[in-house]
Amino acid sequence: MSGTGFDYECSSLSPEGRIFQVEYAEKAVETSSTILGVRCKNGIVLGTEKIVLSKMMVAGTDKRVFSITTTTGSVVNGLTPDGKSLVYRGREEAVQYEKMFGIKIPIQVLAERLAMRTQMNTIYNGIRPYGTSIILAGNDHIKGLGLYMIEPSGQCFEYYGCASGRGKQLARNEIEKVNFREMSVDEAIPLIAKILLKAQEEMKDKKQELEISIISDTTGYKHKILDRVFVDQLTLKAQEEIENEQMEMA
Amino acid sequence: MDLENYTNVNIFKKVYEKREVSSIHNVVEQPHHLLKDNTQHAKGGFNPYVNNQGTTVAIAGKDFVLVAADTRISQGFNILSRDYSRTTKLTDQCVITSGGMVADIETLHKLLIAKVKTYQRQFKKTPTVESLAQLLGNTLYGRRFMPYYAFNLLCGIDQNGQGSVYGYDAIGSWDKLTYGVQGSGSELGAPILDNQFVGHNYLVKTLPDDVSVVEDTGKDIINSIAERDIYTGDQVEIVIVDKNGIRVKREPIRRD
Amino acid sequence: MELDYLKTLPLGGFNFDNCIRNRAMAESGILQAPKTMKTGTTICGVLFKDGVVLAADTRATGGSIVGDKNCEKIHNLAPNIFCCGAGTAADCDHVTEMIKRQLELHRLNTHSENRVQMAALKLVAHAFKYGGQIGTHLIVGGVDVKGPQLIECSNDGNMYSMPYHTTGSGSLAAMAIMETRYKENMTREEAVNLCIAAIEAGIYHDLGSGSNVDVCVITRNKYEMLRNIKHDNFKVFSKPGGYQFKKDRVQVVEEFKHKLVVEAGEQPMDLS
Amino acid sequence: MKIEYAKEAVKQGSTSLGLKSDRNVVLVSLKKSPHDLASHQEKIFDIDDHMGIAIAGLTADARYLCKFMRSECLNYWYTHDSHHPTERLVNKIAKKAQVKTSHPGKRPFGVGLLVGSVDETGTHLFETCPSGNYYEYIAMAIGARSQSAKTYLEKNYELFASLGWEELAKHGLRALKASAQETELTEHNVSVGFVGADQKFRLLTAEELRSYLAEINDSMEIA
Amino acid sequence: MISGQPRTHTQVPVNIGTSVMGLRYKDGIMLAADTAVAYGSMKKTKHAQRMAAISSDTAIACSGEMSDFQELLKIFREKHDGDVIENDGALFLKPTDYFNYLSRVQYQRRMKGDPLWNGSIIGGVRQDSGDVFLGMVDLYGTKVEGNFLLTGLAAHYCQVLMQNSWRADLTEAEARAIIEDCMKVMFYRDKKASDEIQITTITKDQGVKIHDPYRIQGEWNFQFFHDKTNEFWRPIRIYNN
Amino acid sequence: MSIADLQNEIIPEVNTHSVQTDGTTIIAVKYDGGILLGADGRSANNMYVGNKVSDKLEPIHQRIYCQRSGTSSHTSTIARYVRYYMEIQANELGNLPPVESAAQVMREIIYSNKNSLSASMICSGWDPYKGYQIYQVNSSGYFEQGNWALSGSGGTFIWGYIDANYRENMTRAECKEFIKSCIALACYRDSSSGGCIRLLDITQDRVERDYVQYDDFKIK
Repeated sequence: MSGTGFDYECSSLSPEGRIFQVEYAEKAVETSSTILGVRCKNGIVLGTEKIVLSKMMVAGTDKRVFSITTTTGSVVNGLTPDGKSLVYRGREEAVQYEKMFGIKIPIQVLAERLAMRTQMNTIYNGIRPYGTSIILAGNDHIKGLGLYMIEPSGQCFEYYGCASGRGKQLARNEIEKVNFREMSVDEAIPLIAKILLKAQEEMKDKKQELEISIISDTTGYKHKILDRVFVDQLTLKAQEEIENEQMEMA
Repeated sequence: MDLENYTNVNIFKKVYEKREVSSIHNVVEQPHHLLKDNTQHAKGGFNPYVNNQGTTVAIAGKDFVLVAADTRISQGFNILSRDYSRTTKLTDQCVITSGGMVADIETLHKLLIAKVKTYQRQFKKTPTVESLAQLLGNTLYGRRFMPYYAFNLLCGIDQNGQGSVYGYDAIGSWDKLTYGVQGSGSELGAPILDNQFVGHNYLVKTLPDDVSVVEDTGKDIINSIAERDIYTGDQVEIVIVDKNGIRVKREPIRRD
Repeated sequence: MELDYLKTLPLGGFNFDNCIRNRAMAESGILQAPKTMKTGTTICGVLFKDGVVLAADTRATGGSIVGDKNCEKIHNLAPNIFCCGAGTAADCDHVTEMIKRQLELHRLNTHSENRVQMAALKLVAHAFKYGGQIGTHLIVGGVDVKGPQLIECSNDGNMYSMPYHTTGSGSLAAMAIMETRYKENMTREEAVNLCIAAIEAGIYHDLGSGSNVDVCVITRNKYEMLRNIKHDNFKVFSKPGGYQFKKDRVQVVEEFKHKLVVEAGEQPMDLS
Repeated sequence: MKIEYAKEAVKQGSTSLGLKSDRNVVLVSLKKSPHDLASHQEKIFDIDDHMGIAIAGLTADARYLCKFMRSECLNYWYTHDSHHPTERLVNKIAKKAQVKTSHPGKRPFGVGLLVGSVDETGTHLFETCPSGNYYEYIAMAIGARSQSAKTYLEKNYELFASLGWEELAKHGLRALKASAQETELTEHNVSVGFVGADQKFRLLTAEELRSYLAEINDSMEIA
Repeated sequence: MISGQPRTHTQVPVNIGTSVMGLRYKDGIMLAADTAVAYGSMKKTKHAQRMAAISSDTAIACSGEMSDFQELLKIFREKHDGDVIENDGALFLKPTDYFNYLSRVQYQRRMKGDPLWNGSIIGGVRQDSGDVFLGMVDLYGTKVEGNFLLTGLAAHYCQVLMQNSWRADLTEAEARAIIEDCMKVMFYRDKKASDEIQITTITKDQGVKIHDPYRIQGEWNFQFFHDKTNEFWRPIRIYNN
Repeated sequence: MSIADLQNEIIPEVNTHSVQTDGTTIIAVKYDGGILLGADGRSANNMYVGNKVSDKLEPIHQRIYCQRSGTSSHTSTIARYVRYYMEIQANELGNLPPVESAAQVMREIIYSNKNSLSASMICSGWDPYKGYQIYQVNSSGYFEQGNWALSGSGGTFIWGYIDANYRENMTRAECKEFIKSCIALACYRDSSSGGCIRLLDITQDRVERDYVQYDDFKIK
C-alpha cells in the first residue's frame, strides 16, 4: 500500500490514480467497530457494536449514535471525534435549512450536503480526510424513509441495508439473507443484535456493548436511542442464541 | 358687543384641535403596552427605558450597614409585583441595591456577580468593597451612551470593619457616603436622613452604633415615604450586613 | 351711544391669551409647557332597588406625590342629587359648586325637586363649552320623580347612563369588580358592599388612589353620607422613640447670649 | 501521529486520578515542582460551584481550557440561571480538540482532563484526551505511572458506589501512593478536590490533607 | 431596501393579541388567552392559538405582536430540539431555564432597539421534582414571578379579581371560574378581546395540555339595558296611535 | 425607490408621483379539487392609476403562485427572490418544491425587513406532499394558513360578504362566481382596486388563466 512518497498529501494522485490518504482513512474505518443500518417496513434501525475499553467505564459512555434533528439519526465509526464534527455540521445544516425553507431538512438533501463536506476534505493539501463513515437515517414528508451511508471518500448512496467497519462483509450477507423489508422494526431489532455480535467474532474475549436506535412510526418517527437496560438484555439473549447455533454447527 | 367673542373660545380653534386630551380615557385607548403617563410618550416609537420606581435607603453604621427598601415595582399606574427584592448579595460583606428599571438592574447585578466570581476564582480571595465600588463605577461608565437605567447604592463592610455606602448615578459617578437614598421616594427620604444621620454636613463624624435604632429609623423612613409617594408600598425589606454575614427580613407596610 | 370703555373691561370667563404664547414658545423649544399632571382617583356609583349608592376614595395626588390623604370627593348638588368628581380637583370643586347654586335657584323658582338629568346636562354643557379643557369626570347620582338614576359625565362633554359606573385612574380595577358582581335589584347592603369592594379594588391596585372609602347612599327623599366608612390604610410602623435632635451632634464653635430687653408688653417666655 | 505525540505529553504530566460514588466525586493529583525553590504546580482547578477538573500534561494548555470552561459556565448561568450540564461542556472541549487535529496549522492540546461534577442526572467523572475522545468513568487515573494507580482502582471500584467523600479521598490517596512509590506524599505535593450533591467544589485544606495522609501511611496495606 | 436610509428598527406592533393570564392552582399551572388577533381595529383572525408548548413540561402564552410571537416559537423550538438531540440522559432545560433565556433574548433585542413586542407568560411543572414555576417577561426583559400574572390591559383590569379570589389550594374548576370571570371583563371592556378563549393546563402527571377553545357567556340581559332607552331620557314624548 | 422618491413621500403637497403601490384586492380560495386565485388589475399611487390592468399573480414554480399586494417594487422583488430559492430547492429535491417552504421563505424575507418593506402576499399552490395549500404573510410578517385568504386595501370591504357566503368544498364554477363577485364588490367600493379581474385556477395537472373585463362585472 505504501505509495513511495505520494501518500502524505491529498493533493497528489499516485501514478495508478489513487489518493493514498483517502485509502488510509478507509483502512482506519475497516478496522473500527461495525455499524449497520437496516430499513424495515415501518422504520429504520441503526446499530453499532463497541469494545468496552476499561472495566471502570460507565455503561453507554462511548456514544456512537447521535441524532441530527429530532427525526433524523446517525451512527458513526472509525475516529469518533471526526464523526462528531460531521454530526455537528449536519445539525447546523438542518437548522439553517429549516430557518430558510420552513420545513424539516429532507434526509436526501442532508446526506448530499454532508457527502460534499466529506469530499471537500479529500482535495486540499494539508487537510486530512474524515477517518469515519457515517450512516444517516431519517423520515420526512418529502420522500418518506431514507437510509444513506457516506464513506470517507465522500461517496454517498441510498440503501435498504448497509454496514461498515470490521464486520462489513459478514453483516451484508446476513442482511441480504433476512428479508427485512417486510419485517417491522420491533421484529428486526433482535436479529440485528445477533448480526452485530456475530460480526464481533474475533473480539470475543473483551466485554462487548451494543448501541441501537430506531426511527419508526410507533415513536412518531422521532429518532429514539434504545435505553441501556433493554439493549443489555438484548445482547445477553443474542449471545446465548449464537452459542447454541455454534453447538448445532459443531 | 357681539356674544361671539364674549366666550373667547372659537378664536382659538387651532389651539382646540391640536392639543391632546390628557384625560384617562385617552390613556386607555393607546396600545396597552405603551401605557405610561402620556407626557413623554414618543409618537409610535419604542422607548427602551421605563422606570419601575420603588425606593431604597442605605445607612452605614459603625460595624454594620442597613438597607431598607420597598418591594413594589410598578409600570405607569399599575403594580407589576408586590414582593420584588431590590437587593442582591455580591460577597459576604457587600450588597448592592438599586432603583430604576428592573431589567437593567437585574442585568447589572448578574454582571457584577459574574465578575466577582471570576475575581474569586482567579485570586482565591473575595474582593473588598472599595474594589467593587470602583468596578461598579467602571461598569456603569462602560455603557455611557446607552446607560443602565439603575441608580445604585453599594453597601458593605470595608477593610477596617466600618460600614460604608457608595452612592452612584446612572452613568457611574460615585463617591463614598455614610447614607444614601435612591428611587422614586428619594426627594422625600433625603431630608430625614440628613437630619438624623451623620453625613458630610456634620463636623463630628461618628457613625451610629446601635443596629436596632438604625433599623427602626430605616423602617420609619420607608413607611413615611410610603405615606406620600404612590410608587412605594406593600412591604419593606430590611437587609443588615455585618462582619458575620447578611440577614434579611420583611415587614408589611401600607398596600394602597 | 358707544360705550367704548366696555372694550377695555376684562372679558368675563376664562382668558386664553397666553395659550398662543405658550404654543409659540413650546414650538420654539425655549420652554416646555409644564407637564399636565394626571390626577388619580377611583369613584363609582351603582343603582339598587330603591336608590343609588356613590362611593369614592380619599386620596388627592399631584403627579406621584400624595397631596391630601383624606379629601372629600363626593359633592352634594341637591338634597336628592350627589356627584363624585375625578380629574383635576379644583375643576370638580368649583364646577359642582356652581351647578349646586344653579340647582338651588331652580328649586326656589319652581318649588319642586331637582331632576338628576338636569344637573348632569348642565355639567355636560359646561364641560363641552370649554372643549374638554376642564378636567371634570363626574358620576352624578340621585333619586327624583323618575326614580333612581346614575349618569356619567366625562370631561369632553358626553354623558351616558348605566346601572353601574366607574371613572378615574382606578376605574379599570373597579370596573372588573362591578362587571362580575353586579346583580339587578340589589338590596341596600349588597349595593354598599359592592361599591366598597370596587373602591378598595382601586385603592389597592391603582397607584393613583388610596387611603379610605367614602360612601353616600341616596334613596327617595333621604340621603346618608358615610364618611370614611373603611379606613384601614394607616402608617404601619413609626420609630418608637420618635426623633430626637441632639444638640451635641454639632460641634459648638462659639456661644453668644444676650438678654432681650422689652420696653412695653409682657415678658418673653423664659427659655432657659 | 500528531495525536499519539499529544497523548505522550499527557503521560509525561504527573499523575492525577478521580473516583466517584453516587453522591460525591473526588479528584486527587500529585503536584510536581521543577526544583525545591519553586512552588508546586497547581493541578486541580475549580470551574464552577458544581464542577472541578484535575489535569495531566502541559499546564499552559490546561490553563487555557480552564479559562474557557469557567467562562462557558458563567455564560450558561447568565442566560439560564442554572448549572451548565456536564456532558455538554465536555462535548464543547472535545469539539475544540477535534478541530485542532483536523486542521494543518494547529497542534492538539497536550493535556488530558479529569472533569468531576454533579448535576440533575447525578455525579459524573469524564476523562478527555487530546484526540477529542471523552469517556465517563467510575474511577480513572491519567499521567505518569497511572497504570499502577489504575490497577488499584480496578480492584476496588465496585465498593465506591455508596461511600462518603472521606472514604473516597482515602482510596484516592492509596491509589496515588501506589503510583508514586518513591516520592513521599506530603500536604505540599498532593492536592485533593471534591464536590458533592449538597457540597460545593472545594479543595482539602492542609490540615485535612495531613490527617488523611497520616491515616494512609500507618494503615498502608500492600497495594 | 431604501438606500441611504439607516436601517431603522423601531417597529410598531400591528397584529396585536390582547392580554394573556396565568395562575397557579392546586395541581399545577393554568394559562389562558383569547383567540383573536386584531389588525388595527379589525379582528383579523378569530381562531389564532396564542399559546404553545415549548417542551413537555413548559408552555408559553403571548400577548402583543403576533408575528414576533411566531419568531419566539421558532427560537424556542430550535432551543428545545437542541436539548432533545443531545441524548445525554436528561432534558436539562427546565421551565426556569426557558424563562431566563427568554428574558435574555428580550433584553438583547431591547438593547438593539428592535424589540420582540410581546408580553409573555411562561409556566411549567417539572415532571421530576414537581415544583411549579410561573413567570412573565415583557418587551424590555423585565422578569416578574408570582402566583398569578396578567399582561397588557388585563393587568389593569383583572388584577383585583385574581388578588381577591386566589388561594394556594384552588381546584381546577375554581381556577377556571376565575379565569372565565377575568375573560368576561376583558371581553366587555377590551376592544381587541373576543369571547372565544383557550385554556392550557400544565400538571405534574399530564404535562402540558392545550384544551380546545370555547366561548364564554356574557351578562347582557339586565332589565336596565332593555327599557332605559333614550325615550326615557330625552325631553320628548313619542305617542303611538 | 431612490431618495428623491422618499423625500417626495414626506412632503405630500409637492409629491407628483409617490411610490407605486398595488392598492389591490387579492383573494385565494380552495375549492373541491383545486385552488382559485383572483386579483384586480389596478396598480396605482395615491394620485393616479399607474397600470390599468396590472397582473398581480406571480408564478413561483410549476404549481406554486403568489399574489402581490403592497408596494409593487417590494413585492415583485420578493417574488423574484422566492422564485430563485424555490428553483434551488426543486433541484436539490429533484421534485416539485413544497408550497409551505415557498411561504416560509417569503415570511422570512418580509419579517426580517419588516421596517423597510410594505408587502403582504398570499402564496398558494399544489405539491405532491401535502396537496393544495394556501398561505398568507401580512406586511408585518404574521404567517397564516387557511382554506381561503384575502389581502389588500380592497379586501377590507368584503370581509362581511366572504364571512357570509364562503362554504367549504365549493365546486369550481361556484368558486369562480364567488371570487368574481367578491372582487367586483371590492372594486365597486375601493378606489385603489378595479380595472379588471384576473383569475387563475391551479389543479394538480394544469394551471389555467382567465380574464374578466370591467363591463361584465354584473354589479348594479
